[in-house]
Amino acid sequence: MRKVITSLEEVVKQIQDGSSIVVGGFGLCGIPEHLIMKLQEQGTKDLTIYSNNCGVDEWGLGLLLQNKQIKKMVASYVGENKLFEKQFLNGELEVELVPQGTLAERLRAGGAGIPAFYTSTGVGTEVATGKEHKEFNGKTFIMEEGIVADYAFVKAWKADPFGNLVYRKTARNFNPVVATAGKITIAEVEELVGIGEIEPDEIHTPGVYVQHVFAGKDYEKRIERLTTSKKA
Amino acid sequence: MRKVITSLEEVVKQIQDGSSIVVGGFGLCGIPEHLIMKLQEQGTKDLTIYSNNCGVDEWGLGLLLQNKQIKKMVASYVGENKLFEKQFLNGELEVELVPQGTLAERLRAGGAGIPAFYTSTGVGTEVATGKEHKEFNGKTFIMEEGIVADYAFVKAWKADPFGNLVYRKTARNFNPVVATAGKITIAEVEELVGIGEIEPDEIHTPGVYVQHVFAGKDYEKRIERLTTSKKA
Amino acid sequence: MSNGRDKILSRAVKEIEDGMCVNLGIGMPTLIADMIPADVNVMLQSENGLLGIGSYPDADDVDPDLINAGKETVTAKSGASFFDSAESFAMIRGGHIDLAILGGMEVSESGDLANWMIPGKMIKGMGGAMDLVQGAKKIVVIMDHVNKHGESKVKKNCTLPLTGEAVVHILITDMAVFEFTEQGMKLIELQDGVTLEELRNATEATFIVPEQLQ
Amino acid sequence: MSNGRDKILSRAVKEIEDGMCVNLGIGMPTLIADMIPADVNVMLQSENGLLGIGSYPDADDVDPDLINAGKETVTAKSGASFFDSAESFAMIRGGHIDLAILGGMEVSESGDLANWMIPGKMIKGMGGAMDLVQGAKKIVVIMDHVNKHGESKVKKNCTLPLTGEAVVHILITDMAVFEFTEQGMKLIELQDGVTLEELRNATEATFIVPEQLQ
Repeated sequence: MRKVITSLEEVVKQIQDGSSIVVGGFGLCGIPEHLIMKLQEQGTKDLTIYSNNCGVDEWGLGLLLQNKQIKKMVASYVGENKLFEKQFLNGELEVELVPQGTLAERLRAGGAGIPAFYTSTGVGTEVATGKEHKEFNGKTFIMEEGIVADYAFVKAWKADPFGNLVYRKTARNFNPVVATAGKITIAEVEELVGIGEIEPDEIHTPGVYVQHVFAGKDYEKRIERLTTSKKA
Repeated sequence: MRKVITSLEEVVKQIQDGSSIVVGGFGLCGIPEHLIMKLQEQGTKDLTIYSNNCGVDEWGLGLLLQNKQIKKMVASYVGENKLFEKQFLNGELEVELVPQGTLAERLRAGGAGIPAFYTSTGVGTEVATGKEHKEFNGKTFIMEEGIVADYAFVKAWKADPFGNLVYRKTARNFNPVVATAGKITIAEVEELVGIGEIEPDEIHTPGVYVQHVFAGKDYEKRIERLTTSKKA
Repeated sequence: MSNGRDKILSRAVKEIEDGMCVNLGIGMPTLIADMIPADVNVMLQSENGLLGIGSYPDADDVDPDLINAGKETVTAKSGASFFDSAESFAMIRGGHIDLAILGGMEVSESGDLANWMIPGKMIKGMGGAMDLVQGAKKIVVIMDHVNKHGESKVKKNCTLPLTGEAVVHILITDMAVFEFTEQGMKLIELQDGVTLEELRNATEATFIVPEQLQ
Repeated sequence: MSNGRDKILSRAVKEIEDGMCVNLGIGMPTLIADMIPADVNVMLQSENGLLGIGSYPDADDVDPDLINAGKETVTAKSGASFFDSAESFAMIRGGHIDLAILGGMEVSESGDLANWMIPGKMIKGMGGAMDLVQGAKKIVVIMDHVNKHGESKVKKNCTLPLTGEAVVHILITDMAVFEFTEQGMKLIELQDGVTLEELRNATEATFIVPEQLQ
């Protein structure tokens, strides 16, 4: 159980061109900053990325767009990113838009050994095109398939050396389901604590899902929309 | 948001003959003792019960068997209960045996608005009889349907007045998925704390799933197989 | 238009009842949060994993780990819970959210909603809107009655790609409030100062007018 | 038979490697836990919601809220986690458990396993066995080679209702160890004191014998 790594280098360098990667985060909240930057540095190409968003032009997954490393993006919302539009219109980037709840459930299903499930989300819309339709109790549903990727990039708050993870506030978001959906899951965390220091009832992601744990330093945690109360 | 009830009477008396109820617990661990006893006292009949087990002869769901209140039992393992066998052989009790993981997932699916999903569990066995088979990536899976019941009986450790729940150790088991799968979910707990007293990152079941909260007293927590270390 | 927006929001907030769990869509619906009366106790859900959104934080309390679905920094109120995205949409898809109030681009007389995409414009994605319209117990759409060219956004059929088919329960515009029933789209209120004739002229959709509003 | 059981368990424990997450079935497999060498660090999973089963508790530390899948009171070791049943089987079904060691009633030469039901006897249910045999990365079955009537439990075809079809990777009995390969069931070890002829006489199934064991 040698899961703790002191450099991302050794693990990220194993990621081949053409790999698929599921990435945690919602907007810029709870994104695996260091893993993304290391992947940008390494320049791995033709990636298929599954993530709710695609960062902004200069941060998060936007860094991989900038570097033209992404071949296909599967996301629910990509409206914050001008580069995205440009590459899509140029035909440099394939895009699959998936409703947010369906994306979350497809990741959970993939991680849980469920190849497909039915949902009413998207019925009667473009999303349903080409998908199997089925009725249950008089209502129509479409079939959606589970996602399993070569790698999962996860950001957590705390980890122990077994890879048990705890997330903080809404930085949890997609990370727990992403952690289950990678053949190799790499978690970067703000704090590495000793084994047994996380209360077993309070663990969000059991270490069984995690292959590598890295304690990152100097998290930027950029804020997309700083909004404060308007005091009189 | 008047979820806290000081007596189970008022809620349990609304449960009609012929209702379906999902019940948390694994063996006798984490079972909703007071809800079961109140239902026994009330004598509601022709119930369809979904629960991993059916208690033992004198405790847990076994009390409802004793009273001949159960028409149909859906469970994964019922080997601890002699009454069960007797009623089944007499034709007094319908039984549907469901693999444990499929039962857990069917409850989660029902609670999550997923009418059906595919699993390889049970393929090639009696469990697959009459079910839709489908191939994904060359492997065969069967379709299993979500479960939603009229009522859910849940046992938790702590609750706040909004119905946020925290479970303790392996008494968690089926309770969180059961909580999502009832049209009306009743949680009985060992301790009711003030709103805001449970750390938001440590809540296992968000209160949105819970309609009624009851603080029970004098939990028996019977042990099925007392096993201790053999010291020299 | 600001007056129109106020009318819409003031009416929309009346849909929120004590004890509800509510999802407010990004944009105009988010503004409703501040208008909820103090004695109406609700839990606002944010699909990125928060039930119990609080007010915006003071400048000193901004936390990058605590945002809403519109990516704005927020706070969590007492009794709030955090959870992952799969759990969040289990709540939504599973029918555990009482009410969702969403913005609209077009609504059809059969209750179809289009609010995520304009062909030819920049692709953005549907986010959680398609899940919300299928899952929440009640769907209220708020939007201007006509577009900037004066054309009705309340259509016989939507011309834009749909978010959901026959999903809207209540439509609130700056001119009127409609309910979608088995008989069809039904006028239930005219906004202050709007006549039935004005409404008819501004509406492409066919709608039922109950006796007391004729 | 106690000697046979020891042989089975001693051989089975060798399947457990450092760093594995392992599920030990109810009954005989549970006994393996105590035999794992101290330098082999594993996390034992219990399908009722615990990863990291510890030893049995001292009498003073018994906790009714902490049991294993066999409903025995246990403890949790350092680094353990608790979770709900859906999460537990997500781990199992999703292929995150490295190894499951299960008891068997019958194993066929194509790797079918029957271990949950004897027609005509009391119904008990399959518990988590059907999920485990489909989900865990490696399935090891341990059982006596013959039943109390001396009949082979290693069959051409199972006669009892199946738990899973072609799911067994390794079969360990008191007479031999078999591996299930694409070519068929293959003998990989004879237990001490067992001859190939004795094994053949006690086995209904057809199996491949590699050169070095002939």
